[in-house]
Amino acid sequence: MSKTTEKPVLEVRNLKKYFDKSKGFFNREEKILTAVDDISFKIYKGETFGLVGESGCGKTTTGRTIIKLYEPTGGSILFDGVDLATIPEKDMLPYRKDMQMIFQDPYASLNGRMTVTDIVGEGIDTHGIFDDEDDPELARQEKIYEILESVGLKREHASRYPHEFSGGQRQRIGIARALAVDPKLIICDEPISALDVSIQAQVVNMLEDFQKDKGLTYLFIAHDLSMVKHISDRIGVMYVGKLMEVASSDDLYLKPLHPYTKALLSSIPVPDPDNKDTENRIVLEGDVTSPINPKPRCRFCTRCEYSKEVLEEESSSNFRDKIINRYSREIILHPETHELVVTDGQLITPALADKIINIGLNKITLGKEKCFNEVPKLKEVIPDHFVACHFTKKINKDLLK
Amino acid sequence: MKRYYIKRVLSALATIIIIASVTFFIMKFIPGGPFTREKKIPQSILDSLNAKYGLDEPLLIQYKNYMLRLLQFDLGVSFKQQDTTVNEMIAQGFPTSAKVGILASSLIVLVGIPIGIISALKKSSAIDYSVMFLATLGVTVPNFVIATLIIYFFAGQWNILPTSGISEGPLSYVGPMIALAGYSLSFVARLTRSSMLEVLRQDYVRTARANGLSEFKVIYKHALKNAMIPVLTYLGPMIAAILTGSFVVEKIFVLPGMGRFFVESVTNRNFTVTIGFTVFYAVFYIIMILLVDIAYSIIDPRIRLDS
Amino acid sequence: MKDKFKLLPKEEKRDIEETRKSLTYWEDVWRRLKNHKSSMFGLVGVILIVFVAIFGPFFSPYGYEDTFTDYINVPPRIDIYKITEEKYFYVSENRYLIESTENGTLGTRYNEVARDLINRVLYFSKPYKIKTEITSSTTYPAPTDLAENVFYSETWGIGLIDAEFATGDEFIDIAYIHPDSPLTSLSFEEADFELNDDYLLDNVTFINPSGDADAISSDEGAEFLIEQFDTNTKIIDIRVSSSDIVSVDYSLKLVEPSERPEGMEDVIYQIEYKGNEVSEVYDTVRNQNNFLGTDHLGRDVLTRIIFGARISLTVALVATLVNFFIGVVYGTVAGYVGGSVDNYMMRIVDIINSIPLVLYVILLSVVLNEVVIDFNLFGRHFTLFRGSGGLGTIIVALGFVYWVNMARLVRGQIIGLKRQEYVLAARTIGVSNIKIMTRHLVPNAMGPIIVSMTMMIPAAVFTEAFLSFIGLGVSAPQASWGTLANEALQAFRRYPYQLFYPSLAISITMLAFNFLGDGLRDALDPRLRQG
Amino acid sequence: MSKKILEVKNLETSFYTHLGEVQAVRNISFDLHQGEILGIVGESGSGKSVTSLSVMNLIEDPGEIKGGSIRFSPNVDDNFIDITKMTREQISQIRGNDISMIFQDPMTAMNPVFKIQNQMVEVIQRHTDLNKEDAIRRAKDLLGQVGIPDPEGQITDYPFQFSGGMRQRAMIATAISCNPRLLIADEPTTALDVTIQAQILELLKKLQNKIDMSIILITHDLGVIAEAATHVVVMYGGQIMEKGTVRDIFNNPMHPYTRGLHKSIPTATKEKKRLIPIEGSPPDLLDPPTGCPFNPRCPHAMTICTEESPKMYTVSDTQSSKCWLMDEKAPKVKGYKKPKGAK
Repeated sequence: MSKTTEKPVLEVRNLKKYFDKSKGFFNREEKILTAVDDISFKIYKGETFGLVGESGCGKTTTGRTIIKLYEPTGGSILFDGVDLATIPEKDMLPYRKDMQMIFQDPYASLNGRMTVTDIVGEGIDTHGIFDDEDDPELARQEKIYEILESVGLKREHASRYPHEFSGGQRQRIGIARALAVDPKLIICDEPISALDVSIQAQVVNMLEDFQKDKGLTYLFIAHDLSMVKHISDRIGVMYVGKLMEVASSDDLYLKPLHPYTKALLSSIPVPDPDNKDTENRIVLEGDVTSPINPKPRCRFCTRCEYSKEVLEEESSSNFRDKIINRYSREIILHPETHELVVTDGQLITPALADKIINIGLNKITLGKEKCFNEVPKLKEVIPDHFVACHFTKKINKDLLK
Repeated sequence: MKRYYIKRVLSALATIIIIASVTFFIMKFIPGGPFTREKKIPQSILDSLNAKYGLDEPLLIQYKNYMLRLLQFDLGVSFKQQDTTVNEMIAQGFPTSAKVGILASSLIVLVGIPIGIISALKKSSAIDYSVMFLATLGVTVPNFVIATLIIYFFAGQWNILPTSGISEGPLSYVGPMIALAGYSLSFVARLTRSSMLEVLRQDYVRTARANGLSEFKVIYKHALKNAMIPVLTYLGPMIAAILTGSFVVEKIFVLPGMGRFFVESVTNRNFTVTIGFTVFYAVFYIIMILLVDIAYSIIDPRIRLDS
Repeated sequence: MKDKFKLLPKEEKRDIEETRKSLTYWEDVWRRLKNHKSSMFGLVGVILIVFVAIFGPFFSPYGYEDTFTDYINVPPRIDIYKITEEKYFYVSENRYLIESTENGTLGTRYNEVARDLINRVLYFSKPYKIKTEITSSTTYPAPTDLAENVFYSETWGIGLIDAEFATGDEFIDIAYIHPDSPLTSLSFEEADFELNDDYLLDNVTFINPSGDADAISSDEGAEFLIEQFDTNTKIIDIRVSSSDIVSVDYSLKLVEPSERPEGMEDVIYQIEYKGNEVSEVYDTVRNQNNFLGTDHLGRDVLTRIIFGARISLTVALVATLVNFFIGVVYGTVAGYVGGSVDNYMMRIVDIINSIPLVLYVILLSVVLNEVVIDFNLFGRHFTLFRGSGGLGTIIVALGFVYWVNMARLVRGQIIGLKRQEYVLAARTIGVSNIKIMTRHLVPNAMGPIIVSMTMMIPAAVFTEAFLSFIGLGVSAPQASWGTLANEALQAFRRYPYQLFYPSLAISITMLAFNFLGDGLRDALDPRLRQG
Repeated sequence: MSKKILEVKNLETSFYTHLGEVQAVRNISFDLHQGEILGIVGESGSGKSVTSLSVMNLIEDPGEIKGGSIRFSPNVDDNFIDITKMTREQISQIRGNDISMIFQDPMTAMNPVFKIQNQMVEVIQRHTDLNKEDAIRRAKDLLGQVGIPDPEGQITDYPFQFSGGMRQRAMIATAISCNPRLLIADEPTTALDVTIQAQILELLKKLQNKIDMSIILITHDLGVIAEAATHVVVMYGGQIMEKGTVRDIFNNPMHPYTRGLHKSIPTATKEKKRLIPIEGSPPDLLDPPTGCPFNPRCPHAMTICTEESPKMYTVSDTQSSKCWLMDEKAPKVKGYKKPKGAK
């Protein structure tokens, strides 16, 4: 099944969403938060595209920008061939019917002052779906009952208020609201993260059933990799505003090509006490880089084990030549004096190299120049498997045969 | 960090300029010039008066002159009592107002905050209920009632305190001080209590307990510093208001303070004095806010370091 | 026992999907509020106060302007002296002797006719009023000789020696004497009037040579009267006091006012009436005429407080409503639109906030003084706004300023709410901005808004009282509570009740609204509401 | 078997709300031995956090430990003390010293207005005789141990200048500063990202080996339990459903709830299968079902389950299950093997 021949329901091209975080009248320093920075992917009809990443990686912003809750900073959002990015807010109404969203927090996503009927019916009213019927009121009511029953609620629940329901039931009301306008694409923004483990499966199963019945397409955003793998056909891995890897879910789990994906997968705790994989776990050091004013380099380079290069002293002059014009990866301290020697991502000048050698460090870690200087592009490494890494081939020799 | 303070000072200056300008134009907008009397003043005299005070110049020139004078801390002259400048009136009234005000502010801080803390720590006890009942009374009973009650009972019936003025030694300050402090003291007590209760619910207080810190440290180090943040926000403007004098209290206790001059200027339609006092008040207020912000940033590092 | 270990068929299982049937938001708030004792007390208080303010004036026997000149500064509780079985007297603070019944219904005020300063004896007589109408000016003859049986009054310096009453329109003959006066006697046209006891000049209206009419009452002292009297003066109206002379004996030393004990309670008078001597207070009873006493013009304090409630609450309520609408709209727009619009809107708010309220009131009172807005509706004429009364000005001034706080509050709420997922959901559905604001944002921000409104009403009452207190408030003869307190302040050491009751009204109102507001705040506290 | 250091018996903890009493923890008992990592797993409202707070005696108004005992041995010579019966001052000597705790949300669990150094030093000085300089040195050393890159420089930072993971490390450093016998970790990784979670779990395991402490690890994530815990307690509706070693619970679960949990979570490693959820919703603690709290959702519910709370049946030396299916009178259900000698 090659997807490239099919027409995608949604195609995101070079999508960018920046937020201006500069604050204050007297503070002229510009601070741009690059929440989503130049990402592209396609979602085909009837499939589930999973978007995973850690908090702050921009996955939620991606979803919200696609549905135009945020105005994109750049790029295009092709939905059924129409570029939503160019459509002004006032003309968005017809497209809003075809694209819906399910939210994370079952408590915050329902207006406590509205009854279930009002919540579910709001979309029907806004789009005037039954305006042509003889009795629009009745048709609307019937439709609401029908949807409620399809999500496992009862007719008599229609007149109740959200706070009368449990978390799982509330999430079903949220799903009912999204389904009420018969959308083609549903963006599921962490729809199960706030639910109890025993409830999550109920919701996931329901989403799968609806997809089968109605031919829905999902963009499934989550940080729980096991659940994303379970529900998705294809997965995109995001890190600090960038897509790092896009592949079918099996491919991604069997053949993770990006160092970040590898680390992410290996971090998932496996509910099996006899699992031995944890011994080879890649535990990432450090923290996620800030998405504010990022430097033009691979976003993962500061934590990546492949971007670093360990240099050991052979002879002083040799060592000196080796480290000149390299980029450092991390802060290194002198073992005794605790003096800071090299800072993160900095070009090492001859003077600095002399200093390093004078202090007596004989083993230092340096970043690879390319990783620290150039933003890697998302490239199709094997069919339908995209990776954004400068050294994909080098580090995946065994996986790529 | 320095940047933060510079920023705060600059925006305070900007606000002062705006307020001075707004009050200036409000003054100009009020119909009836400063020399309007019940009886008509001959036009020639009016013209010469206007010329004397530069009121015959175009509005923008007047504005410029006014702002220039303001830069030299000159708030103008009183049109009604010739030969008296607003500065002189402030110099005359402010010391008394400030003296009573400082006493009242100290009372608020030294009594209001501790009883608020005690009330929070003894939540739902008899102490809490009685403190909160008194505090609720304190915020609901107007200060002129408190003032008159003090005079009626302490000065009149029981003869403990002098009835008026501040010439009779330290005791004569007690009445105005309590009357002036009453509302704010009660408010601060309530605010401290609720803020303290809020903080005591926080996770970090539980962490401090989980780390085995003594209850005293948990409350007087960890909780108190955080609980003071909202109290401080209230205290700044309040102290500004209290120091610049309360007309009501000054009238009842017959004190020669700022508030009286201000209200007299209002009732006499002596606009230059009103405007002068307003600008003085606004500047004072903004300085207090600035001080609060600085105090704030000392207590709460997030403000000065988070940029 | 064994059956208990049978697996349950599916249909017998407890319905696991049942929802909790629970209360709606406002039902829940109400339930919580009901459990809050002090706020229920507050709510009842608020309802009572509003009820009194609306309906009180309809049931009030007096208008707020009605004066009882005989009952000036009469307190709500009065000490009465029993002279005979039927005769009870009340002596007021300013030494008015007023007839009373046993239960405190006040009757005629007796006039002070003479005063013996040495023995501290005051003499009173029952006012005997006759209608005297002068239709034309008459020139009176020169003073005649002083007669015998002089009634001597040191205060007046005038003695009445003889008088004859005329019934109806007739004139009477009255003679005066003063030791230092060149004037010794005045006589009027003869009148046919029977004298049954001693009489006294009470009130003389005369015309001085310049032609201006002046009324001289007994209070105003003899010197003035004597000075004015010369042969050219025409007396045109005379009121005469009548018979029953009562002598009043002070058990109190007459001392300087500042050293005099406050209040009436400590002063016991000795009253002698036709030989009956009473030297102790018979009873302290409730003033039946004026439940809360009268003020310095003899106006009923209770009536004025009831009418004052109307004015104070009108000011508070209208100002609060104005604030509510401006504040909610302004705050919602600023909060929802955000960005630089929000920034500018909030700067305006900051500037408004740092200029003292008094300044706005002066400005507005000057500007609005001339403004009168009238309109005709169904042929009837309504005055929507009249600047000169002070009421409108104060409402506008309060409305102009207090919305600022409301706007801030609403903006804060809206900023928090607009990030809520249900608002995002509404936007993804395509709901219009207006609908998002009205259906999603404002209803959810209502809790804090209502709390803030209940707190704003007492604040407005307070501010109105303050402004009235410094003379910028509602102008006479209308009276808000603040005006009442202000008026009472002049003599509050003598008549503390005049300050006490309006202050009590203010305090109770503030307390009731505050209790209610506190309760509402707790009831609406989102922390308590989860799920 | 190593020494027992904690013995919780018939613990009952309730909260009093305006809607009535919430029995957050209902009659639970478990033991903890030296060197064990006891995982307490359960959904929200299962009482797992309340259990841990009860062990610290940190239940505050309107909550109350209603009954039972929590006996803890603070030193090597088996002197057990009952934490529920200690005065405030006594318990504060134990807290942070013999038992420490770390919390779920590192963002709110540290006081925002004090420097990290200040917060660590005061704990160290509270429980040791170190002077200030030595306490600071110890604090820096601890920060280094938990993997803060530049302890020298970062110790004078405020908590908000740390990222979530770093803050959790600082919390752990404070918690282990007095070499506690027992560390209670209440959802220590829930608020963290999966890569940071891996770091923190790694760190906890490392520290546990190094200073030979026991850990109570509270989480809702079965994966975390499987990786880190040696023993497991499964809680539901304020009660313990099943307890045993980690292998007992994962390889041979003997309670329908534990099995339901296993079946309802997907695993990244196994191939895609439709999930089998547990139907229904967790119980309302204000009005818990009579009998077994799980009976409304249990696929094998019996009449007795709706009437009487089951007792703890011993399944093996290490495992016990609170389920009527373990009773000899119960019908045979496929997959559930009744223990021999069960009454």
